[in-house]
Amino acid sequence: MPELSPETLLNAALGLLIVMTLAGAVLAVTLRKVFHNLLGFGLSVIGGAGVTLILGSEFVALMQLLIFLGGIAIAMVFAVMMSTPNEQAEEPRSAGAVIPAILLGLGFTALICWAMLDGNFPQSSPYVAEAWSVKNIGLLLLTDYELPFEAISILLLAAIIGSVLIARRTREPEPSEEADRG
Amino acid sequence: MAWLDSHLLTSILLCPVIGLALTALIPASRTGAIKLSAAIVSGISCALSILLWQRFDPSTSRLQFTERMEWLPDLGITYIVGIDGLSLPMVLLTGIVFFTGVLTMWELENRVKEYFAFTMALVAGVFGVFISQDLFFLFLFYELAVLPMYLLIAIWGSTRREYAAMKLTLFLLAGSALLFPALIGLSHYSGLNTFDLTLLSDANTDWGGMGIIIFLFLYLGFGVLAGIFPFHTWSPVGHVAAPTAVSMLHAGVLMKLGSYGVLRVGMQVMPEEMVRWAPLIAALAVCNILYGAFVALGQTDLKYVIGYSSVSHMGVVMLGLATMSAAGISGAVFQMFAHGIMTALFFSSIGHIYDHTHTREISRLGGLFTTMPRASTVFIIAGMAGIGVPCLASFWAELLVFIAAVKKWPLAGALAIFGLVVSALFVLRVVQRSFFGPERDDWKDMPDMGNFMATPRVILAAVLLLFGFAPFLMLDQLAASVDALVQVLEASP
Amino acid sequence: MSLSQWGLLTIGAPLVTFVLFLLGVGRRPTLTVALSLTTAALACAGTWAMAITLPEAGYQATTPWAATADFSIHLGIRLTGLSTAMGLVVGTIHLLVQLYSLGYMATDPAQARYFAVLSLFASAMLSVVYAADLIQTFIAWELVGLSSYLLIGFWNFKPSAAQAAKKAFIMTRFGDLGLFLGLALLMLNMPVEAGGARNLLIALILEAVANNDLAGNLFGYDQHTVIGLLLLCGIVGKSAQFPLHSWLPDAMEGPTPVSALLHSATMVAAGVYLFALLQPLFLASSITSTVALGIASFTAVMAAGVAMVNPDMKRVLAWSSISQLSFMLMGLAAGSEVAGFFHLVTHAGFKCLLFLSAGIFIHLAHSGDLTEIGRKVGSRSRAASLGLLVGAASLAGVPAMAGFMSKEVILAQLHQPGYEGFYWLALLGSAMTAYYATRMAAVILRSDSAAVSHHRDTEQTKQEVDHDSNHQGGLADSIMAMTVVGLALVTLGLGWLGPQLAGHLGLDAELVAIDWDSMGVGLAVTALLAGGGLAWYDYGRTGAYREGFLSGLPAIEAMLKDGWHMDRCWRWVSDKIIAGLTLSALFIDRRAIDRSIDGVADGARSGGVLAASLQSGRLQWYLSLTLAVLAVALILLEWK
Amino acid sequence: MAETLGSYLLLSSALFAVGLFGVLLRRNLVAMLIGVELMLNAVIINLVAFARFAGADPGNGQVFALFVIGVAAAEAAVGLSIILTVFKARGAISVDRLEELSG
Repeated sequence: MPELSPETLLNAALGLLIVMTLAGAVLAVTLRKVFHNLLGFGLSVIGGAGVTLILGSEFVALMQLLIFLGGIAIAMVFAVMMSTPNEQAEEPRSAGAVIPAILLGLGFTALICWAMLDGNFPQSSPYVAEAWSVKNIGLLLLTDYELPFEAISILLLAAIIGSVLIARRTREPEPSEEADRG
Repeated sequence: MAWLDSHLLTSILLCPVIGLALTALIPASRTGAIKLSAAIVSGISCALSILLWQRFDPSTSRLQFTERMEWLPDLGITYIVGIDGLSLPMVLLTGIVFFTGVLTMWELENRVKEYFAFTMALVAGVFGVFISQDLFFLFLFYELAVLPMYLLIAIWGSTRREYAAMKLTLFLLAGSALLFPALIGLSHYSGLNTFDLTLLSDANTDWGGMGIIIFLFLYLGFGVLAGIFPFHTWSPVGHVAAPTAVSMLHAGVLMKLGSYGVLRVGMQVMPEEMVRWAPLIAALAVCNILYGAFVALGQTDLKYVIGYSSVSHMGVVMLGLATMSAAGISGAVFQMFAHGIMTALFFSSIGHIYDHTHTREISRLGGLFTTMPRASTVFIIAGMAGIGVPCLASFWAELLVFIAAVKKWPLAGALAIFGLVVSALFVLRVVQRSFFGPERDDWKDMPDMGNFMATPRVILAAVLLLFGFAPFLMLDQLAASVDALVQVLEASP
Repeated sequence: MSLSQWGLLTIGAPLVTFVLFLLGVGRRPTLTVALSLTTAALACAGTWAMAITLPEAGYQATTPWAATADFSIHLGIRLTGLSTAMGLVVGTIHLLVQLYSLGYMATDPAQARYFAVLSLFASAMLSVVYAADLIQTFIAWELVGLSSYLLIGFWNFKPSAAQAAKKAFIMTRFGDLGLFLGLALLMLNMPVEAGGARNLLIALILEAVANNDLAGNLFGYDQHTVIGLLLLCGIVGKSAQFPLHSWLPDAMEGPTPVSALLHSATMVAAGVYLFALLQPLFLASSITSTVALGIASFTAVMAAGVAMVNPDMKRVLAWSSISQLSFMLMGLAAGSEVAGFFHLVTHAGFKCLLFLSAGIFIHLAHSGDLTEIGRKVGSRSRAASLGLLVGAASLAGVPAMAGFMSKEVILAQLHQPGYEGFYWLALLGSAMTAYYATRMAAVILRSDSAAVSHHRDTEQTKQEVDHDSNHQGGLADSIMAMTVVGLALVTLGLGWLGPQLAGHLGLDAELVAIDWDSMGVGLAVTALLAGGGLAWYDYGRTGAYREGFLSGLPAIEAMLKDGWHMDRCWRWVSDKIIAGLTLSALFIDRRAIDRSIDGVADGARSGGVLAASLQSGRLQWYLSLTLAVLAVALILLEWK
Repeated sequence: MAETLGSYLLLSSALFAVGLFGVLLRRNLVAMLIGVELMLNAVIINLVAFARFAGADPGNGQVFALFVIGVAAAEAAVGLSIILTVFKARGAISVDRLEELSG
């Protein structure tokens, strides 16, 4: 039995995580029931968070899990639950819809890859633990990035209020609106 | 009275505004009161413009009756009104056409209140353009004058009124779209950051390459309103669709805004560019004259004939301006005035005929001279003015313009004079077919103009005759301003 | 009264009538007529006063009327021998015609309008005559055109009258095009006066011509030639010379007294008068004067030819006027200072006389056809017959009659080396004149009801009923008769006034003296005898066929009756050229300009529709578009 | 699987492609939202990868990743409430029902 160096283990874990992320993503977009999609999404997010963790950013990984899985996915579950079951029925899918989507997705990705791999990036830099600490992030957020930070806060606040307002409008559309649209 | 003396122009401008307010305050059902108030207001503004004419000092080319008020100093916008010899005839013209136009519509019954309200707004705009000495206000009033036309035609019009109103509005707004950048450009590239016309024209700015663009924008923008070839087609269509008094205002006054704009802004502020572009302007003007006359010859609708004759006559105005000589410019301004009165007379006569016969087909009318001698006489007088018969104001105007044109471009002058023959053809053709000939049974019982309805026509005809007999009344008022302008033009390379 | 006051009175008085008519006096016909007659008398008195008191050096009074920095236009009066003599003719004939109209128009409902416009006509013509500034002449010239338009179309309920009026106006307008251009060029080339402005005062023009100030090139030709030819256009139009003559015969649609005035002293005379006025300018260029001579001599023969066959009395007179005007122009263009003008004066007398007689004939016969008149009236109307005889004899050129005396001066002037061709043409014209004058008189006066009326083409006699008022006897008729008799007597004496006229013009009386023994007189008399004799043979003698010798040549006769097809030519111009231009302009307007502009509007609309179709409402579609744009941007960025 | 920048970039590109594919393909609004979230995830991985390998201060990349997470949260909140509203109004959460948004 060959010796399992930490290096190898890490690589293996990374490979696993990558497979998990991509597989989850594929499931999330291809399965026809939204609930299954959500499960796939969850898998993909967990994989992604793992990758982030391996890259060295615990905090971001944590946030990813927390918000995507804890917040967004759960909210989606609620949304799915609140819509009628027949909406979860299989939607029709034709080659006319699939092929352009695949082509566009692959084409665009190819473009991005081309652009990114073309770029001349430094391939490694030393891992400095302090730089990856939460403390450093907190300092940055409150010094260099204070304005974006505040803007994001306001955005979130507005999003919360807005979504509450939008979702609260439960009444049926007025007839006159219907007529206008006709 | 002292206030009036120092604020004569503002008072003239305020007249239609007050009229608008009055009209708005009177209930719509009391049409009599509305008409009366409109008549009084227009009468006052007409009287004030005559007073202005009489107080005007013809010995100087400087602006007179000026009033200033800072408006938006940061943007260089000032409320400046003032007139010189070039705008004086236009103010008088507007006053006269306004007054007679209101009287002509005395028998209107449909939506009286709105009608007079829009008319007042339009006239306020027109007065504003003629007296403003600030480009921004000039443009503002210009827009104010253009927009009510849409409603006036679309609501009270006749043949294809929506189409006509839309076409007119689109054309004029396209013109504005060219004008606005040009005005901003004038203010910006002069380096003065002001819209004050006097400052701009005294500055002798070297416009460099921008001059060409700004001048062309100005020329085309104003030219659309003056009906220059080939941007004239909105005008006859508009005339045909518009109700009588709106046609009078449209052809009589509104089209003059365009040529006045070219004169006031184009020539005065950018003389070098004017010198550069004069051949083009003259060529298009000759096109206007001949082409308009020939198209008029082929029309079957009375109003179309007159509509295209306006196109032809505006060509005379533009030709006069393009000669850049004292005779040409005086003639052009004189022609603006004479043509305004003349077409107003034309349309008021046609209005009466159409109101009673409900047709304007030349071939369907006939023998009207026997049935309606007064209406026909009015038309014939206007027609004679249109073909440049002496003793009517437009004769002098055309005489001066043509002599000046022959001097500058003999061929253009000859072609323009030939246009007079074609004018004679189409006017006399209409007179022969519609007014002469045996009396038709259809029109036997049609009433002629009553004494009251004849009044506005008599006023207009009298003005034509007055200036026809005594051209010096007009030319003396113009002389100083025209000479100053010509000196500026001659000094330009 | 001073001369300028007289001038103002003469020109202004008839104008006052017209203005008062417009201002409402027209509702009271009697008042208008009275006013009109009074002002006519005043104007006539004024012309006499000015002619008599004219100082040796002439007289001029002007006032600036319209002035700009480069040109100034004056109004005023300029009295010379020429203008006062012409004014005399105009004023007198106008008064006579007014008197005559008192009878002729007695029952017309629009009497007031008639007299008012007639006054305007006279005022305008007097203004042409006395004008001090050429622009003033032009103004008055146009007014003459306007008032003849109104008078020819006086009975505008008749389509033919309306048509004829229009034709007269347009054709003379056509000539005025040249006149106007000529005036403009003349104005531009005049020496600059003090103050930097140019003007067109006639005295200054003549001075400039005399000083040779106008010499110079214009478009590669001598200035005199260019300007002269252009001015000649106006004269050709106004004086109804070829090719702008065909309005004059149609102008017979107006009331007969109008024709009398229009043919003798006003309108057509204005052209000849202008030529006389500016004679030095025209003579300064040999091209211009030769062209004028050529046109005039051709017209003289051509118009006389038509007069030989036309069946309508007024039309015969009209064609004869054209021909006679040509004689005047020939005299002037040949360089004589007095000949043409003398003929203008005598012609005014006898042509007016002929028309006034014709008016009586037509009134009585209710027809304008010569044969009809002969059958119905004949020599029963004494006054008219006298007028016709005197007038025709004068026209034909019977020695000692007015027409002979003045025509002889013209012929004598032409009878010079260099003018041979024109001379023989003029002689031919005289013979033809004698023919038609004799024919007219013979057909009317020598008719016996027994005479077989051959198959006369009655369609030619459009002018059947000139006047719808019923014939009424009494006062009206006697006024007309008295006018005619008076004018006949005047005409008889007119021919002997040549020396006085020459004296008044400040010229040697020798110029109008006739050398009775010369070959010229002999030739003229021969022409008279040939033409007159032939006509007498055809129409006059007892047992004549009453059919012109030209009926043996039907092709030529038809062509002459149709006025050399000139009307057809002009109709072709109007139907093909003018209408073609009109149609093409209309086509351009509707198809090219309007359609392209509507096309822009439509384009904007369909552009809107196209842009709207991008907004499909499908989120995926939006996303794809966004991606596509992003992709393009990326490629572009990477490409560098 | 060498731990290099390129492999991470390829991962994030693939993830992005899948998400994009989902958004383009699905008609169900919730599924489309899932696709968007996947794409955002791809971006986060990308940012952190760059922070790890190419940044002078890895804090910057993380901060941006955090911002993306914040925006994603906001987007999800608003998106979901819109979906709910659409469902209430139309009785379905398929984008086919929204075609009247067309111009």
